[in-house]
Amino acid sequence: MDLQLSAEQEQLVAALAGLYSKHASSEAVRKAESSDGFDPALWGRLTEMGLVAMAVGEANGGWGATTLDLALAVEQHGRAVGPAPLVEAQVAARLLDRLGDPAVSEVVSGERMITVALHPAVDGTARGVPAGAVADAAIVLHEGALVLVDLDGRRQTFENLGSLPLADISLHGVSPDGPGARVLAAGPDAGAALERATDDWLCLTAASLVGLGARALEIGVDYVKERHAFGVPIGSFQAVAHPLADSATALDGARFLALEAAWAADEDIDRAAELAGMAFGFAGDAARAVTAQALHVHGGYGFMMEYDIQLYWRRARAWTNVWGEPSLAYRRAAAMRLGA
Amino acid sequence: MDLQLSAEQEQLVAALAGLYSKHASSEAVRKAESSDGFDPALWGRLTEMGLVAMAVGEANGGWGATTLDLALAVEQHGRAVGPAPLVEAQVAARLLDRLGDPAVSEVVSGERMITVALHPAVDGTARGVPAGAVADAAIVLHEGALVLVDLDGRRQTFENLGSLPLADISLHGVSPDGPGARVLAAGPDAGAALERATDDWLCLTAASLVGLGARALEIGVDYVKERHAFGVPIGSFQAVAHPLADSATALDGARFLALEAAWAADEDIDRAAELAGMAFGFAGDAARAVTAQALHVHGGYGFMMEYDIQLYWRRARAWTNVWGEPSLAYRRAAAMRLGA
Amino acid sequence: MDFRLGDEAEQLRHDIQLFLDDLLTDDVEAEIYRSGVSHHPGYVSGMIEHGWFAGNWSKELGGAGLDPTSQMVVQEELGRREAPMNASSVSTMVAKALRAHGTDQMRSEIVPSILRGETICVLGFTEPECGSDVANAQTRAVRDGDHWVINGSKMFTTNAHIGDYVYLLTRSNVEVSKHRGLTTFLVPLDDPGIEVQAVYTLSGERTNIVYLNDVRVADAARIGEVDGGWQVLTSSLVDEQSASFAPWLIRLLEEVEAWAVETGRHDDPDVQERIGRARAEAEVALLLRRRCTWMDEAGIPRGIEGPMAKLFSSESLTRAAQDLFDLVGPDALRSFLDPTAPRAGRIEYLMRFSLGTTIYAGTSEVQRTMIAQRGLGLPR
Amino acid sequence: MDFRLGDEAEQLRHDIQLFLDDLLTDDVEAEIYRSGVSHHPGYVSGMIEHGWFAGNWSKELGGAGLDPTSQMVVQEELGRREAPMNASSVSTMVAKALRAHGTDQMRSEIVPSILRGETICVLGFTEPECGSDVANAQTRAVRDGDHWVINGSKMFTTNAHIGDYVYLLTRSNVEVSKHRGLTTFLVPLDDPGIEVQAVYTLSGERTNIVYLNDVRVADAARIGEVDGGWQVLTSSLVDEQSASFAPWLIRLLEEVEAWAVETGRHDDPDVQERIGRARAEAEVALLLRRRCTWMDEAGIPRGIEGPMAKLFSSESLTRAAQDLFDLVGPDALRSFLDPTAPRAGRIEYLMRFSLGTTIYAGTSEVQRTMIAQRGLGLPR
Repeated sequence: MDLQLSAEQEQLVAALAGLYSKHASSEAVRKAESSDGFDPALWGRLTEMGLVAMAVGEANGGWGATTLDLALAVEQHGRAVGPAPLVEAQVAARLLDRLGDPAVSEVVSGERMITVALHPAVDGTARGVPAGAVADAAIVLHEGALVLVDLDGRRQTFENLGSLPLADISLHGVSPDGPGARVLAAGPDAGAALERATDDWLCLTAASLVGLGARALEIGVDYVKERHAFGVPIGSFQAVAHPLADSATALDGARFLALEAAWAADEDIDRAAELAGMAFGFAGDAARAVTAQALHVHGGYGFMMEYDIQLYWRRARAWTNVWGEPSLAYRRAAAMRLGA
Repeated sequence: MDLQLSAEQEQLVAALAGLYSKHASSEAVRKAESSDGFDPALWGRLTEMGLVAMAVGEANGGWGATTLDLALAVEQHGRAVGPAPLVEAQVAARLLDRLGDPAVSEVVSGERMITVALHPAVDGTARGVPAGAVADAAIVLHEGALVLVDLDGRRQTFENLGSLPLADISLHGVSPDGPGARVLAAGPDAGAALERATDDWLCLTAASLVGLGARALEIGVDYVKERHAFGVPIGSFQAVAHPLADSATALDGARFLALEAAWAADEDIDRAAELAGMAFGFAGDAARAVTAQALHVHGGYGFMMEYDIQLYWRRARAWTNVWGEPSLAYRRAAAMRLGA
Repeated sequence: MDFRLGDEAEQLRHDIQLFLDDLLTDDVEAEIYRSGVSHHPGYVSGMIEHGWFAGNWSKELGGAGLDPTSQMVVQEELGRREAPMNASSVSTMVAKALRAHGTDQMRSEIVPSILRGETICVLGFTEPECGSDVANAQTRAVRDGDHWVINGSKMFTTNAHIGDYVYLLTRSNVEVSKHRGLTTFLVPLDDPGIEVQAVYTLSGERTNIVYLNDVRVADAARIGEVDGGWQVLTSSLVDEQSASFAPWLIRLLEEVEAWAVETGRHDDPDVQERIGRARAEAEVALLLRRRCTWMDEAGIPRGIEGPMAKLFSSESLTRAAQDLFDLVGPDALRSFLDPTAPRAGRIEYLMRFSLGTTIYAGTSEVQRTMIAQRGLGLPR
Repeated sequence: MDFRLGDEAEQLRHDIQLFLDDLLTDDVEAEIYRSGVSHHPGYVSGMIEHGWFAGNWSKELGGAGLDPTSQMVVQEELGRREAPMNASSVSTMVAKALRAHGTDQMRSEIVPSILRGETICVLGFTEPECGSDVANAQTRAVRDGDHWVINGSKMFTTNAHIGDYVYLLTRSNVEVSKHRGLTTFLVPLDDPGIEVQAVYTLSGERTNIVYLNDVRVADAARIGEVDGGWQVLTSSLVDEQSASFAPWLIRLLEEVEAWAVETGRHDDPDVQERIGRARAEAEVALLLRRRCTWMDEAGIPRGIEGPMAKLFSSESLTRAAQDLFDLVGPDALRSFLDPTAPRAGRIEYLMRFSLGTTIYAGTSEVQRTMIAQRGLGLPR
């Protein structure tokens, strides 16, 4: 067993930590909230640095990074609650890469942002598609086929708890050979490809949630060390300290579970998909708990928009509901395990 | 709104508190554990005092007590974790009373102990029937009919977590007109009668669980006031005190909810059955939480058979699983509410 | 025992429901939410017209003279419908303190004006550096002849930007123990030394921070004795000690139940289990609050029943809001008032709202400590 | 990163499984459970034969010379199968302290005897009046020439009724602060001043209370310096600081999964959700413990990783045991070894067992305080 990152991984993490601290401050995150939760400047830097290209295999012009590398990258993204749909772009890029679709080159070059609808369209609409508000195109399972569809004129955005670039995508009038749409896969392959993309999304979102949670814990811990009540720092009260200790423990565990899930995907280990579901469920639970606690220990300030902790709480709840709640991921994992 | 007990109710409660403190000490409870969790002497006193007869209407020779009176009585029973199947005997007596069956007179006189199987028999066996190990007869829903069946030769007892007088009852060879069996109701009436008895059982068991939980809380609170660690009473630590405060609050609430459910049954209020399910679920959750906490704050002593708190913890878990876990009671209540 | 509230109270509930149905159209609800201020002229005038404003004040004093049960029913319905009552509730709470401890001028002019809905008062207890430990207030009041000079700042002074007076807790004496050096004042908010700065919260409500810079007030603005502020404060906070969020939990459940029926999910066991649990907790929250009212009516002095009602109702609301938000699934993310949101997004709003309830009016930790020490007799 | 443990360790796991399959027949398991003692001659001789007894001791010292990963795999499998290891584990833990701090005679005679499985040692730290606060031990040791006279009592001295020695923490000096006045001894349990009284626990295990009444031991029975007992103790408790109950949680899950498949309930979403959550927690518990081993192997000094592994594994075991017990329903009530019980009642047993795990080897509260203060840097 070896839990040490490689030198290259350490470099990647350090480079990203630097990028996010410069270009995704909480001011930037707040500013992006009024424009679909998207910061085009940050997105430009991320694509320039190759954060999407890394997800694509070398054969298709990408960097051929491992899932583990991606997980380490999005962990940093999560720490900053970065206002850009990095996970979705990476997951879609992997999907295009696997299907060998020519659009992959536009994704590698940064020309187009492509996302993926995590659930099949129902009655011609894919609801709540992540990055749907800002992507150029989306991959949607529609009437049994996996379709790449241009989003101009097809999206309806909506305000949401996490200030995320979500949108409902209408597939009305899409025809396989019509303009702005292309069938990527059909039949059982289509469903299987979406399932695989969902595993990727669960695994990478788990890693982002770990980063988010870890930063929220730091914010909470810093606050309770400084804030005094009844003549002592409030962090000395067991009612404050003990839940934070539980969260620190859960987050350490969530991190290893998410990284194990990523590693298992790279190594093509049987349990990889099961681990992805478990990792999402557990990281989701941990991120929700720690953001709620860290917010609560701020007292009235936790409830103020001016303090950063609410940014973390809102995204922890939103990221864990874009696909579905943690308990659904546990069901998914156990169904695989129990062969049901 | 009036939350005051009547003078008669106060008297009943005081009389029972006296009876249990004399005749259901923890020594008596422990002694009964080796004989199917049943103390015949206690049972004799309870029937003498009319604790079963009170459940039967005056028309059938009983005392015609209200469900609320029964709830107040079994609350005291729960406080003592009394080693006798009082709730089941009362529920069965009410059922016989409602059906106008002649066996009700034997129950009122104390000649026979009759219990009820909370779930229909499956493949000719009623599993885990409460009081099945010690009752003379049981009312069982068997092949669509509600049958009163003598238990001699039909029961298989088993050791169990709560040291309760549970048994599996075999209906093999029972015929409606054969010896030792009688059909009480058939068709839709049979199922409806069992449902109603289940509501009674849920409501009264909720009240017992409230009594159990309240006594467990006292045991825990007394211990943490006395026990010192690091130079102070352990009850001064927030990690000890705050969960007990939550439990005290939940138990107060559980008590009013159980009593409201009993009152609603008496007043024939629409929500009565729904309230019974909610009361069982909530009292069950509260009793489980408080017994687990009170046990835990005893440190190593909580884990010793010699200390009383384990008697409470085991029964809290057992009473909340004889019919089914609290969440199933919530489902039952909501299904009624939502009309599903 | 009788769990019925009585025909009179239920008739009153019906009447209030009609009033609120009429007042709180979708547009008015949206307007109130967007303003961030829980105040509305139609609400104030309607409540006064119906005689429900300051409901528990005797008729002689200009109130409605409602008995405790009726007043509780009013509170239950206002909460369940999230009526724009904050400015009025706080003002009447201040009026109560003024009646008990204020000057003749306060009692004869300001109190009646509050009861006519013409004067708004806000609370100035909490400070940026002290929340739960209210007695640690640092805002200084220094005597200068028959005036006082006040410097400091107050936090979470909701409605200060529309209010007339702030009920201010100050430190008047630094040479005695913290509870003994406090004095309270009623300070006009239009004083040039006062600056009100907006603070926005997660539930969309606007609150404020108030800076006091050499604010000069006459000694006639003082409420109660010099250095007697703690007594004034504790007697006026009694109401807050039975704050209950049960009505909000019930509103949440009504929305989620409607969602379940609309989507046909109401026969899913998971949906039933989660709604059933929350319904049980809502009933308990309601009963714990009603117990306080019953005790008031029966003349039984309350101990920790108020804290229990506050603690349980806020914790159960928070639990249920998170759980039922999840139950609704990805659609639950859609914001309050977004046209695509299920149940107009009220479930999303209530989840945000719930977070504050375990903090204000005494945090859950403060309530648990009170219950442990005063209720269970656990050592400090 | 690589989450594989390696072929060697996995081969070892396989070998241990075969050994335990062979040893732990239903009858033997029943016999061990009914005895209340986690000790079995066949277990001891088999472990010695295979070279797994005192696995992490170097070969020169008479151990198996297993690397940390291999030793961890041994522990994982012994725990998962609930091997009767308690007497052996405690004895080798004491042997480690004797090697580090004991007299020449202890090192040359008692330690080898422990490693041959011939001598059993038990722990005598906890007292009736002090649990978490071990340093507050009141059992008195008074010097009398080249002897000591010991009076007091020790609690939870598991195996004292079959043991040879008790590793005893005493108060040798009452004039210094509590951590500085402690001395440890290795006291023969057949001393006439020692009385061992049985204490039965909720999990069916027998433990003991040991009374010491004018027990006279030679100064040669002393371990470490006079008044230096705290140092001796803390160095020998390191092992306990990475105690993990993950293997028991995995065993529980294996039983519940088998139940779900046998009863056809494995496609019920509720069953899947609850098993899935517990499986995730089991994986986390395993990983937190494995991290400690990886740090040991990589030579990275541990901070609060041991407490995290202990805290999480015991809390998740307790949570899962209660939840999965419920999932199995009324049948889960049937006792361990009752012939009518599902999965032979092991789920019932594990629920009782789980309760103790959040208490011994440092309560969850003690672990949380360590993590908060040492890990997060929160103030005392």
